[in-house]
Amino acid sequence: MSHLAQTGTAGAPEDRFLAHHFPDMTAQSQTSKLGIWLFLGSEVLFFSGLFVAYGVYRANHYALFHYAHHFLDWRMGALNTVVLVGSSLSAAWSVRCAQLGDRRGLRITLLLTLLLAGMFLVVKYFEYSHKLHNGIAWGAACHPSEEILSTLPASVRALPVPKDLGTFFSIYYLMTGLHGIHVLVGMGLYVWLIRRATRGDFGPGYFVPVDSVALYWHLVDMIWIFLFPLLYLI
Amino acid sequence: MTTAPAAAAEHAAGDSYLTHGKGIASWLFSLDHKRIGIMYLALIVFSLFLGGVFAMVVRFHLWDPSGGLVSNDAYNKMFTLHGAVMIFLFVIPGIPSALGNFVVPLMVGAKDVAFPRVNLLSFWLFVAGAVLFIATLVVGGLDTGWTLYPPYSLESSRGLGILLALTGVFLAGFSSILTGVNFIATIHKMRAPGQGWFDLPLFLWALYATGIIQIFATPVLGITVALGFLERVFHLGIFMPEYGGDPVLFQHFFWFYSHPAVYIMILPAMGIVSEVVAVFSRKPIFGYKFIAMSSIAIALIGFFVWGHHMFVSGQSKWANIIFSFLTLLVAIPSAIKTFNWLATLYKGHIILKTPMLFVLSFFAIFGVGGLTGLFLGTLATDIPLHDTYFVVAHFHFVMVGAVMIAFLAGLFYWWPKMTGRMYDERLGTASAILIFLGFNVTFIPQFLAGTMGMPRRYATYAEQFVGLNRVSTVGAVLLAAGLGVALWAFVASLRHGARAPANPWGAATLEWATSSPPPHDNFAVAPRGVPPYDYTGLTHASDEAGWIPVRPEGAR
Amino acid sequence: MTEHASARPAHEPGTHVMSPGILVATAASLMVLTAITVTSSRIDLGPWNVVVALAIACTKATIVALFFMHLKYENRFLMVILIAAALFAALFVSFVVFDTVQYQPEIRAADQAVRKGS
Amino acid sequence: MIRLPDLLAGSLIAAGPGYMPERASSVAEGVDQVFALLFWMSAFFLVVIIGLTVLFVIRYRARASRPGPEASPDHSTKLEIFWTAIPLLLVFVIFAASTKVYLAMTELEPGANPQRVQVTARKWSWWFDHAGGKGSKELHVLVGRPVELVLASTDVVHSLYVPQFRLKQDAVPGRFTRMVFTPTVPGTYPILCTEYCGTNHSTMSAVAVVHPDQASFDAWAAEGKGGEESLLQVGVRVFEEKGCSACHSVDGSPGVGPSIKGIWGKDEKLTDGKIAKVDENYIRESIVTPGAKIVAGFDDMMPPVPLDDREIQGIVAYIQSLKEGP
Repeated sequence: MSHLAQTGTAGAPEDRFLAHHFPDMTAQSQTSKLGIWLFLGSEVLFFSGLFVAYGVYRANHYALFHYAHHFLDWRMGALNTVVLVGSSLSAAWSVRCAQLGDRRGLRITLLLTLLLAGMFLVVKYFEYSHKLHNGIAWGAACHPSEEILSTLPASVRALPVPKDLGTFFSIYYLMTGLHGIHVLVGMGLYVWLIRRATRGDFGPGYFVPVDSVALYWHLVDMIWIFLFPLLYLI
Repeated sequence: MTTAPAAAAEHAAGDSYLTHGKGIASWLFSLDHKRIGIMYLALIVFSLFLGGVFAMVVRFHLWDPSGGLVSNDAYNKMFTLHGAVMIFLFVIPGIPSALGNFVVPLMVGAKDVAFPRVNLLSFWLFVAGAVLFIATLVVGGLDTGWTLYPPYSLESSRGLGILLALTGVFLAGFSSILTGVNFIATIHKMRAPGQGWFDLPLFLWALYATGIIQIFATPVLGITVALGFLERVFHLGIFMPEYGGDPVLFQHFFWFYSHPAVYIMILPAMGIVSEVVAVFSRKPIFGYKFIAMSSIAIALIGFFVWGHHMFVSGQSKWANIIFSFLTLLVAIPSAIKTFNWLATLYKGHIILKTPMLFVLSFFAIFGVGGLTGLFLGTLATDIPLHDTYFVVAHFHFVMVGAVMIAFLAGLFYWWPKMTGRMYDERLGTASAILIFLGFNVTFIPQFLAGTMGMPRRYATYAEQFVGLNRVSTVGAVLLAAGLGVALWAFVASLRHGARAPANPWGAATLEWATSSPPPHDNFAVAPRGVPPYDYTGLTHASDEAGWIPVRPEGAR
Repeated sequence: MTEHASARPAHEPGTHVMSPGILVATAASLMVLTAITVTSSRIDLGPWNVVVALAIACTKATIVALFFMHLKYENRFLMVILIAAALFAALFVSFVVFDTVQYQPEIRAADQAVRKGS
Repeated sequence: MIRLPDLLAGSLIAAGPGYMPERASSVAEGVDQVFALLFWMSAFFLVVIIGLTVLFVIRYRARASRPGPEASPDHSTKLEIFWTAIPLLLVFVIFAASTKVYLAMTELEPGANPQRVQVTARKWSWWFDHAGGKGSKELHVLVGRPVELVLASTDVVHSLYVPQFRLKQDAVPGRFTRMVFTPTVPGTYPILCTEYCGTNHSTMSAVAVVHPDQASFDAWAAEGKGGEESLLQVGVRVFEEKGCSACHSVDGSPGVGPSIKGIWGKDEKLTDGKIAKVDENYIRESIVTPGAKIVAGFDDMMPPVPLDDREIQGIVAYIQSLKEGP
């Protein structure tokens, strides 16, 4: 009869995380999952505004966009895509570890996700500083230096620098910047998760925070999936 | 007459959410949805008062065609703040955040909303947003109109005010998103055992539809004001033509949120009307499923009509035509609701208590507001009427007439539940009648002025409109007096109102199954779902005891 | 609470444990698609370049949603939320771009008028 | 002044929009027909809604003789279909009627040879460059001759509205917008700004003059032609044309900017505490780079105004002519 007693959730160690207004952990985790998905839906629309701006200016200034993308190094973008896919894999794996009660695996995958997220931002930092150093800023402040112009392909170099070049880079900085802020928030959340995982909070009966943060992290990945071709490859 | 200390002593007998926890901190950091709802209510009533003061300045300024009271600039700041405060701090959060927060968990028989901490965060974000709005007043005001159209709003000569206002809108917007997430999760996952989707009170269907808009449209407002902020500071060239931007793009962004926002305002109002009309007709609501589904339909269609604010903005011809058609479609679910409400009255047992009086005046006012919306959704007539007083009158009929009156209906209806006190029915009746009269006297002349060609946001105007404007100002005084009487009714109720029974109106929805005011955990015994509009199981015991079940507890 | 009353597979929704095979395969297919998207951008397909790039991006996003975000094993309503969000976003983008494409010449002309003037 | 009783009588008895402004363009009648359709449709539904509410409240209100509600169904699919289908049908009717009129409002008849007028909006005045080179603060058109307005704005969004034409169009900085119509009744009509544009939004008005015949139009077009303008005339003209007068008064009263009356040769106190003498160079700088020297008590709001030398000299002459004293 002892195995029957174990299946009941009453008295399980995870119950200290059960809020007073839920009848049981299942109800609580189901509700949290719905909540996080509603929030992610809201995030999609939050980013959609920038995609609208992108679409409008691309439609109005196609030649400008084509010209401007030569300033972006697709290899950096591709590298970051690989980094982010790797971190997503590790994030998904951390959920698996939590579900299975593999505490060591959980800590390792959480840490790996955090490190890869950090690496993404390091690459981004190099991209940003290289551009800003060469006068490629946003809006009216965009004045590319001779040095960076000389690195363009010959056919592009022959063209005059378009008047509204900064518009493209406004959109570039906005889209990657907002995405970068989300990465930063994600890193904060992973630091929090690592602390809690070290404390031993998570296990098969309670892994909602690991799962929710991973879902958020996958959404951040998903947005990059669109940013990469639209900014670097077009 | 009971004195206030005696009343407090009476309360101490039974523990309620009001007495559970003492001190200011137990309110400010309460996770209890009921206390958060009450705090929202206090802020929202204050916003209504503030917005009302600005409105009175505007109306008295317009007594004289040459604008007698204040300077043009001061007038422009007044109407801007009137609009911004009323919209962002009163009508949008009014019903969902204040009344919704209080009754949603009660209506599903739950102990709280799904995410109480998020709820508190949402409240404080709202407070922060409101404080920034007030701060714009201190730093010299804002004269951009609540619509914040660039280039005017983002001109480089503009100071701190616009940045504070944009940040305020951003924060208030996030508060609204979080409220929407909470309500949808609560309605989905926290329903009482036996409470199916079609056992939900229609107020919850309305808030569910509202939640869809809050979650999917409000983030676009967030990104819009964020872009505006960055444009002003960094000159990005997104909205400002002098840096290569497109001001019409801002209008697309703005209205993608702000038109659905109109439904954030009106849908909960319609929800209240559905509750009240059934209870005070003593009869199940007519066409429950059609009313419920029309809420969802309004929310969904509402996303694709924003272009009707841009018919003369330089938007392309075909976009105009498509948006005009989609806009007209919203009339259909609104008509469905109206006819179902009327059918609910048919052969009913109509009790003319204050909430019902407000709802009856809602029918007339929403009728006018909705039908004049047709004039503005129709391209050919919108072009001359656009940005005239016709528009001003139309949206005041919807936002003030319909939404504020439904808000008051809801407040009178749930007041006994919230405070445990009855209000004076004579004061309530007087306020309902004064508000209805004052409202119509204020805004009907504005339809005429608009049709005759008086543009909106004018600090001075042509001599021909002086009569209409003066009638309107007299109406505004009447309206303010009506609101004053309503406030008096509430204050008097708090001071010496009779103790409210658990179910003073004989309603069948779950919030009336617990005591008034409810205990901290909402229900002494977790309730089961019941048909929300079946009144056959209730009987009127006495005015003191209210309505009580005729059948034993638990029978369905 | 009410949803899981309906008959569902043996496991409770949300407790599905992803197998290592599926996780690795998901990541690998994302890498492959990234390579394809880079390669395809080097071929000049005219206006079709962006269509191909977006189609691949949508495929990748779907893979992420179904497996990494385990939507394939979840309550269908969660998928409805994501699809609705994507749909609203897509309609928002397409309505505005549709409008802007129509008034493009007026912007060009104004732009040129300003240049001539200055 | 319009009296309220007339208005009420007009709205209730006459053909709906009886209180609408005069119809003076080719599209006005179509617009008014759609308005009347909507008006009567709305009136009908309003009577139904309010009538039924009042009727039901009177008949079914709770009273001693009625112990409770009477039995009646709580739903009826037939009724729901009925009151879904009727509004849907009406939506199609309204949409069809409106779109037909709207298309006429946006396009002239094929083969029309419109009179083109370039409209420039700015804070807070209008400027109309008529075909043939004549610029004016007023819009001049000829009855029966189609008109095409091309609108531009130099600062913020404005909107051109003539109630009697039933037309309105925003003027948007950074793009051109169009408005087409044919005036049908000679007369003078107000032009109003209906997109909020700041301090003097409500006084940003002009007039549209519809000439009864070609001769009258030609006479107007010939006004002021012939002979070289004096510098002072250039100055007075430019001061109006470029919208300077919206902010700078000529009577000494401060507006958004300082008045130009009596400033010539004076020492102006600036926001940075320095003193500047009002001379030719000061005036030139104030026009070309307005932000360089700001007179104390005013904001840095003025946009640079590109003027040629003769025009600047004209402004100088104008300011000199407004020197105080005899």
